[in-house]
Amino acid sequence: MDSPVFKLEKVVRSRSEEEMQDFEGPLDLILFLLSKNKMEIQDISISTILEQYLAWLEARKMMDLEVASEFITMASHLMYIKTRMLLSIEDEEAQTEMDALIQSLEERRRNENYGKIRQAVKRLEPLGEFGRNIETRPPEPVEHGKIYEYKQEPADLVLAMAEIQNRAERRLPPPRTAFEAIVQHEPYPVESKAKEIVSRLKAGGMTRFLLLFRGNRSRSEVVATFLAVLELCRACIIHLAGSETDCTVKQEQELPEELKF
Amino acid sequence: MENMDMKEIESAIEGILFASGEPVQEERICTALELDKPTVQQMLQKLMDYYAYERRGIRLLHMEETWQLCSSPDYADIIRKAFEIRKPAKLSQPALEVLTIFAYYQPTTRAYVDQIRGVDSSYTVGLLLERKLIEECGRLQVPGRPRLYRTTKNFLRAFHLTSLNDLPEMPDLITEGQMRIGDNGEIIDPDAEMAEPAEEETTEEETQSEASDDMDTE
Amino acid sequence: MENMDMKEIESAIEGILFASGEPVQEERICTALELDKPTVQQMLQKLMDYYAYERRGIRLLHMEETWQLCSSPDYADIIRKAFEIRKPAKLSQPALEVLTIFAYYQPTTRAYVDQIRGVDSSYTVGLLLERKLIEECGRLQVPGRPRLYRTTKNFLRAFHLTSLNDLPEMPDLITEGQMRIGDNGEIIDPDAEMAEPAEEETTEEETQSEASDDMDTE
Repeated sequence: MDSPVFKLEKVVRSRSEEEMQDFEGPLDLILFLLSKNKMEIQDISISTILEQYLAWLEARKMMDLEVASEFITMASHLMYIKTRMLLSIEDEEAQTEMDALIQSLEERRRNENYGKIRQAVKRLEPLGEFGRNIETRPPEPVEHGKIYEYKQEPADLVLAMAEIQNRAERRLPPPRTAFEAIVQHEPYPVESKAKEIVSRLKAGGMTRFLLLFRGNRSRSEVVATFLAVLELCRACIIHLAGSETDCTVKQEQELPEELKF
Repeated sequence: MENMDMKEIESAIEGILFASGEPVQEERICTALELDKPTVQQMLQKLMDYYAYERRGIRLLHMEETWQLCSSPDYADIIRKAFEIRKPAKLSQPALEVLTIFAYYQPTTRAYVDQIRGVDSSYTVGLLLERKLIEECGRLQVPGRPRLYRTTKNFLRAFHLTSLNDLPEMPDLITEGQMRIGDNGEIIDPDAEMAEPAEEETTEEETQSEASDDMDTE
Repeated sequence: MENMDMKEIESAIEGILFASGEPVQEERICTALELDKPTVQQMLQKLMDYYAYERRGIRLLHMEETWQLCSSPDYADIIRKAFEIRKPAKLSQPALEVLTIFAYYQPTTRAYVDQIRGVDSSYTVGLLLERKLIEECGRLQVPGRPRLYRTTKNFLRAFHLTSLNDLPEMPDLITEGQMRIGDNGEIIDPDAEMAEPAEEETTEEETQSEASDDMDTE
């Protein structure tokens, strides 16, 4: 790794300038070194940072500048951590020291960023004065047609149908085919079923709803029976009472000559 | 506001008129500018003349004691054009589903759509009617006489179709022998249609003729 | 619209802007007037300059690809007096801080704002959303899929900015190698971003190369 050298003028100058300078303290210097090395705080490589930190101290000494004691202290601290790490990888104490360093670096950086944001707020805030002094106006009423322009692909229809079918399959029961018969096919005439039901009620009196289906041999016959019950109810010829599970059927009035289904 | 010159007063009035979407009472302008009515009226008139004379895109309307800015009728067509440029919309998934069912099973009823989708589609059907993507075309001759719907020309346009024959072929489409209505409004008997080679299997055809026999005879 | 002269075009644009009230896309004006973008932009700029130079009661705002008329801030007090309205409240310091973070780091998450400020910002974020100064713009593709926010057109208007490039420069902003997400959803490598000279002016560019030279040579 080629050891980068840092612009000392900047470092020196920074001490004389106002707030928020790069190397106010050792932590700032470490943060700077981290960013120059494109290193995350968590992935700190103590060797690299230490070398560069010492190089910086050395350079300052060569320029005959006074180096603040806190920078020296930090150097010894970094060296301490590195030594412990060299001695044993599993050194918990060194790890704790390292964690503490990382924590203070993060805290430092957070403060720095927050400081920058507060600076930026100061610059942005006056601009907001403009927005407090203007008014916009609502749109003029324009008549919009209700006819929308749609742009769809024919394939959208296929996809929509696939979705419908997909959902229908997931919705079992009842299967969709069960209804086909209701809507379309009527191999068992509903009318004759109705007559059958009425004559059965006449003969046997009140019965249970489910019993009406006893003996039905096909699905279409069940459907026809069911439709006949519905139609008879509608015409107030029979009356259904009770609950979902226990439902009784009784005749209310005579079956008229020409009941149309 | 004695420290304002005429031009500034005019601009201030313009600002007031602009900020209000509605007609502005002369009184308001008088109060805001601390000017008497004749002066304000004079300024308003001047502003009105300026817009008209310079043929600006804005006009000032005077209605009794109120004044209102509006866009110039000279550019009404262009303005309308600017607003009518809308990105063609996309149909929502429910709307697309309902429309698909109508497209393939037309003419058919809302009840049939509900049955296939398993949910109530009345809102969506209303929407498609309003957007002129489907239209009513008679009633089904069954109890309750439910309305029949079919797709419109607008539908064909939205999907870049020349005719319903261009509808993409649908795999496993269950045609259930429901009566259909032809383009010219005549009722197509499903059986007659079945007699054509069609995609239906023979068994299906038999069941259907059986069904219609039942209907006819009993 | 080859039969229109420049003045008529300007007026037509004024009419469109007035009628809209809301920000109008350049595209819309181009299509309505059948003019190309550079011409329309030039006309809009001319109109904007005219309002400002003549100190009219109206101003034209340019926000990204859109333009909007508003009342002139010069007459804000008079306009407020006319309608008996109060000056809108200033944003609180926390709201400004949160807004600033979103403005400079956008798109970013609330967690990032919290992290910088060291406090929970959910209330303030809600407030800025309500005021339409920020808006949601997708989710970060990390576990938990946190929402991303960015500033709105409303923000640009309120701070009189044409685009985010007009934001005041932030002092020495370190992007900290946080991954950012571009407009098209791709992840921007902060290093690569730093390497680009971006929209900086020449002097700025020089300073930067100077800085990097120092690093390399000394």
